[in-house]
Amino acid sequence: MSRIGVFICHCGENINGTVDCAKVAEAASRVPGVSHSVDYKYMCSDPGQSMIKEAIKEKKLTGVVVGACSPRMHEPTFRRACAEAGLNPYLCEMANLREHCSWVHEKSEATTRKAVDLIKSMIEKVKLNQPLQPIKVPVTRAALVLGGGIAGIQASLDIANAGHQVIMVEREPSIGGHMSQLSETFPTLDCSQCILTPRMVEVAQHPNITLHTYSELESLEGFIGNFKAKIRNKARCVDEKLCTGCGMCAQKCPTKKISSEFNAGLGMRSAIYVPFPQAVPNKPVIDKDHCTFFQKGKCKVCEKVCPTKAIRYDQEDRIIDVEVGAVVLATGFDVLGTDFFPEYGYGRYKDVINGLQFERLASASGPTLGVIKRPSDGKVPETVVFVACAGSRDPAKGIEYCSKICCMYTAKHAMLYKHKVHEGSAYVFYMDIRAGGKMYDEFVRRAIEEDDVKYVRGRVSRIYEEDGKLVVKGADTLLGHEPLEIRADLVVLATAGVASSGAEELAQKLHVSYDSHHFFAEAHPKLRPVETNTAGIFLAGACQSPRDIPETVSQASGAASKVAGLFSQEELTREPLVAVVNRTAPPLYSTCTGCGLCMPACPYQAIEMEEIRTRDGTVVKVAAKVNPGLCQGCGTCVALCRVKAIDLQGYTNEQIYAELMAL
Amino acid sequence: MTKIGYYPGCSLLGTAREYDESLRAILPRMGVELVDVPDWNCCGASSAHMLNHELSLSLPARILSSAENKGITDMLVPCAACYNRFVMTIHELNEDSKLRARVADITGLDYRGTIHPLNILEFLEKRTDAVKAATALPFERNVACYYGCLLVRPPTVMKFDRSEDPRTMDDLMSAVGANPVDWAFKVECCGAGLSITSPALVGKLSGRIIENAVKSGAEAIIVACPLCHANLDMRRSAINKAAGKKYTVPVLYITQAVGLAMGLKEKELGLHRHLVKVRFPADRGAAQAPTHAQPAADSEPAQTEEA
Amino acid sequence: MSEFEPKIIAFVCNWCTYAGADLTGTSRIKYASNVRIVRLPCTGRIDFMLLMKAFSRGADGVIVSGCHPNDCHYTSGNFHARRRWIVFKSLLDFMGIDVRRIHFAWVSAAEGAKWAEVVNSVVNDVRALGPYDGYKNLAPIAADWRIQDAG
Amino acid sequence: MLAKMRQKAKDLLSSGVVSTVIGYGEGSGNRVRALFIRKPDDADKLILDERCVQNLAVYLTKREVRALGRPAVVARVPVMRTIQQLMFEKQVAEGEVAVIGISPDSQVLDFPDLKSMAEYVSAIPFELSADEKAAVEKLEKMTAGERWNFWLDVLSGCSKCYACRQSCPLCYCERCTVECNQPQWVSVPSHGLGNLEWHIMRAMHLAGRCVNCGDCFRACPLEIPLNLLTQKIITDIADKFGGADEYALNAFKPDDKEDFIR
Repeated sequence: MSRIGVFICHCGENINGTVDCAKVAEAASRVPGVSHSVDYKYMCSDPGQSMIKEAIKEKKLTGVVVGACSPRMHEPTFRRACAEAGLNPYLCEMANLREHCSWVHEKSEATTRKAVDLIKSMIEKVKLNQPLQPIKVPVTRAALVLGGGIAGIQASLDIANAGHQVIMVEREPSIGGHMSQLSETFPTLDCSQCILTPRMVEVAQHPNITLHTYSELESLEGFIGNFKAKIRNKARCVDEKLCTGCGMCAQKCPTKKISSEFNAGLGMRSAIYVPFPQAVPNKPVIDKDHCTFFQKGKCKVCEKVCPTKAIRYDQEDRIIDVEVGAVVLATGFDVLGTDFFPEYGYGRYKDVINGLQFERLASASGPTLGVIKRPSDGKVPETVVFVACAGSRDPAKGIEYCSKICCMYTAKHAMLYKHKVHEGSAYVFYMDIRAGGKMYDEFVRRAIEEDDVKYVRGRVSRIYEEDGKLVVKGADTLLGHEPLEIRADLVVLATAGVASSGAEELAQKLHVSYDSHHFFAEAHPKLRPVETNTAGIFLAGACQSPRDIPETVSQASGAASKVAGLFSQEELTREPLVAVVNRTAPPLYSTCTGCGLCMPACPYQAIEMEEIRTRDGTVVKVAAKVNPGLCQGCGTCVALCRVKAIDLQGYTNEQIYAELMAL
Repeated sequence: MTKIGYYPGCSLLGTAREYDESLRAILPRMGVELVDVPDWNCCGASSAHMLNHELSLSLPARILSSAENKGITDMLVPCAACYNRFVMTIHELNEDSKLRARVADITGLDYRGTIHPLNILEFLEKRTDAVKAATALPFERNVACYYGCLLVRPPTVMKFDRSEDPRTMDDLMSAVGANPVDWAFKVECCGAGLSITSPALVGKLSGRIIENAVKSGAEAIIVACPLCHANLDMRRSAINKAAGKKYTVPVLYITQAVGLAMGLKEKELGLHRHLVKVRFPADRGAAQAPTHAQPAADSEPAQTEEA
Repeated sequence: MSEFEPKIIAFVCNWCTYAGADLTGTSRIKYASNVRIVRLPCTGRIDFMLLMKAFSRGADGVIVSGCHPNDCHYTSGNFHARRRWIVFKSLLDFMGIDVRRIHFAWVSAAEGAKWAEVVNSVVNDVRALGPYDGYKNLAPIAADWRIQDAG
Repeated sequence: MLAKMRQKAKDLLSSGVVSTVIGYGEGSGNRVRALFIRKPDDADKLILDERCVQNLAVYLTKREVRALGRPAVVARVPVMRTIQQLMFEKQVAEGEVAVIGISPDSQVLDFPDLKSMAEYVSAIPFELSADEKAAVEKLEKMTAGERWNFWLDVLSGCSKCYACRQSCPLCYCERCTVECNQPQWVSVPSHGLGNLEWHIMRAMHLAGRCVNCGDCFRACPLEIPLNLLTQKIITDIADKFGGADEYALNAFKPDDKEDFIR
């Protein structure tokens, strides 16, 4: 028989003003199974809590119902009090007599009757409550950071500086990401590489950071605090320990006409190469698809010229196993190529380039050493047209979102061009100028007012080549939709920022959700912006949606602090309000039929199938199993299960049913 | 002989007779026979869809249903305007079951959704091999393939080719030996919608298309739409007036160009009906010696050029 | 009792509607006292049979409410719930059950006033419909004999 | 056609590919009953005509049948659909069952594996017949009160014998929720409430899964048209969610349309 204690709080006059608390306590005392029922002015006060603790001890209570304010307010308070008195905290429930009763109804018999109903209902629920133990999950204090751009670099440094191990994985031969490709950065126009490269070096030298470049994540298993990752180290064909980074191999490599990824296709590189001079690590890789030796079986020039004999043609990919407690996703973004736009020539006009290519043209380390020369003939363009929102905010192109960075970098590009070519003219076609940010709008105004960049509000309908010029057809919507044609020498498309290639596959490997554009989805758009729905996996930077450097860096630090918070304890304690699949006596073993229909419904991929075996190892049944490390307790699976084989601790079918039947 | 449904529409019996003639001339060489949609009516292009939405759907729906009742599954629709109406109608009827019921009520016929209208390019593309095989005199000319708007827009409904830079006609012309030029006005507006209300503007818009085609080195413009043809051919005098130049580049239906490549006579293909004489430059240099007979060059044009 | 007072049972999610109803309280917005709230973690947890049991327990009306689409604390529980409700409501209607007595709503944690309005309108509507005798008369004896009123 | 089916059964048994062939045989009083053929010679007892409509897939999940070894099952389209659904629900795995397929025009179909059977049956549109549609629509056109009385009337005779459940190949749960008494989801007596709760629960549990084989209706001794409920759900799911999901109730679209949530 239950021995339930009922404690009705007056909350001063807040409850007692409209509800007859004494009457409620009296009515509760007559419910079978209630062995103690009192009312008191302030239950949450120290004396109030002491009353509960003493009653638990004296009356050997098996459950407690506190009729007071909202459980969202004081449930932790009263559960703690119960725990202190030796009663399992999950045997304590609250009935919401204030927010849901006294505050919203007039003083009347009906209001008191409602309070009695709420209390009775909770009494019936508590009778069926089970003592629950918090779930303890051990935490491996090492983080896996995927992506070595500025987001990954910042997150890694912050986590490493907090004293935790970091394993950084970058798929390119060098870390640095897109930021290393940029010329100058808005709104200060300081050189991107000058501020980035010291951080890259810091990553390489940090005792807590293990760097895996030219590597990719093969698989990830496990759950928060307990992930097991496999990392594929792609074969560089170079012994990194022996290589000194002297560069002789790249210099002598006979295959030199390979389009350079770092220069966004505007420059050339050799088959054995370091992407850029400040690369970290400064160790070359052999591009097997273009290497003469790998393609034709002959050459080996690099091997001959290498002073330390570091070339290893027979090197193979290596798979490395690591155990980590958290993962930071910082895989960045891509920008669309000009070939995405049929109306802008489908990429066949050499002098229609995208923003990233312009960065390389404007960069002192770029293929033109910072002189703005157009790709087709190397002439300095006299007229340059910049097209903002190329693809972005265009449902017809399948990209409804704003790429966010283009307004600012387009202003920067136009400004850089005008600084370098004083007599040139620069036009910007735009839809709206979005320059929210510290010193951002001032920056755009400067481009317009001081550098005489001509801003035209309208979209470009077509670009075509005629008589050696690029004819840009558009309209000026501020001048009565007047059609406008500009004969330009160079056109720069601020093409949309899109999810990094392979983002979808990666998300599926990690079981994190992603949106229709393959950007990773945050757990909550406002309140949990750096977490994913999979506990222990965090987000930083443009892999979530296009964003600029300051925003990326602050989010990376946010993700890092989440990781550091997680790593501050040896064990993770989680509320045991999770779903469980029942286990019954043979021959049923579980009422679960193993149909697996619950699995896709789980927002957290917490349900897996488990083989139930007898002692000698024979498989007798396959049934669902909920991973308590991943389950967040929503109960969607419970409502879906036809046989009611899954139940939710704290909100079991029996409890809810009893609660309902007492109303 | 494969049989295929045929909806000529009004243009192919009137101003675009040569389109119909040339189509009928080339079909036997590809082993195709046409089955006319019985008792067909106006597709509603040009006016109905501006005036009455239900009427604009009921007209094509009646044609589609009658064709279905005749057992037609593939229906060739050479006129791009008619084709556009059919595809739009099918799209709308599929989207809205209530509308479909209302239209069925109006036409008295059930549209079942078993019919599939084909535009001329889709139709020929499926038979590229037959076209190639029937090619006797490769059409070795620089051609500008002009698609116009009706075949590709709105792209979400038409779902035909790449809406901004279609390729089907270029590939077909390559198949018969032509050299399609890379030009910028493939889907630009010819002004057809303003033919009556603002003819001067049409002259300007169509003129730019001709100008760019000529600048890109085209010796002929190939079209797949009677409205495109009317504006680029019939309005040539207005175009030339607006441009202050005399453009002589001929405008051919794709069926005519294919017919020439098959070695058909210009009368069979209705070339004599054009206002702009179908005449190609005689010399193209030794390296590109013409192997192609120039059918129109030595024939008397049916009408004299106005300009 | 002169006028019929309907009994309304509400199934709400913890994160949006329960919190929204808390806000109604802290805002001291008054509404009819006929409603009894059953708190669940998520609308995804609401078993369709719970609704049937509410009627068998003598409810004259039922409210089901949770987070607006895209606002679910668990990201997709409400989407799953919505699908289930679409099928379930249509089935009940097909069986002639008075679906005017079942009210589905999205009430966010910020919509304290909306919660009061939802409750009041349901109470008014159901009061006008009268007691759900059709359902109550299905069973010759009280469906539930396990839990007796102690009062 | 019949000969080919018998031969196929014979071959499957004599080659040892299967140990049982589940098919149709003559029962008493011009009725057809399920026949379990264990010996090749008995294959000639198999029959196939328009009376052979029982969904034999119901046996595939039964413990007793599983104990007989690998079965082959004579399967018309609904039965194949059932097997496909059972595969989706992990109750039947590739290799566990052989299918002697019968096409809509009564041709014997050869399937090398269940995957090819699933491909075959997926290509046949899943929709209600015109009569079935008309029956659902007829009820839809009534007022809510008329519908209530209709169901009250047809369900009044139901004694909850559960023949509908036993005949349903997708009601394979080893412990049905109706037998759960903690909590008592469905009222035990077969009065109006108990019957209503049972039929609502049965229909909802089959929502998105039912293959519309009609066996529940055929099994009902009172001829209650309870398959109307599942048929209604089939049309709803097709209309409202497009019918593209493998299981409509564990999937969703963020823009699923409804008009009743305020």
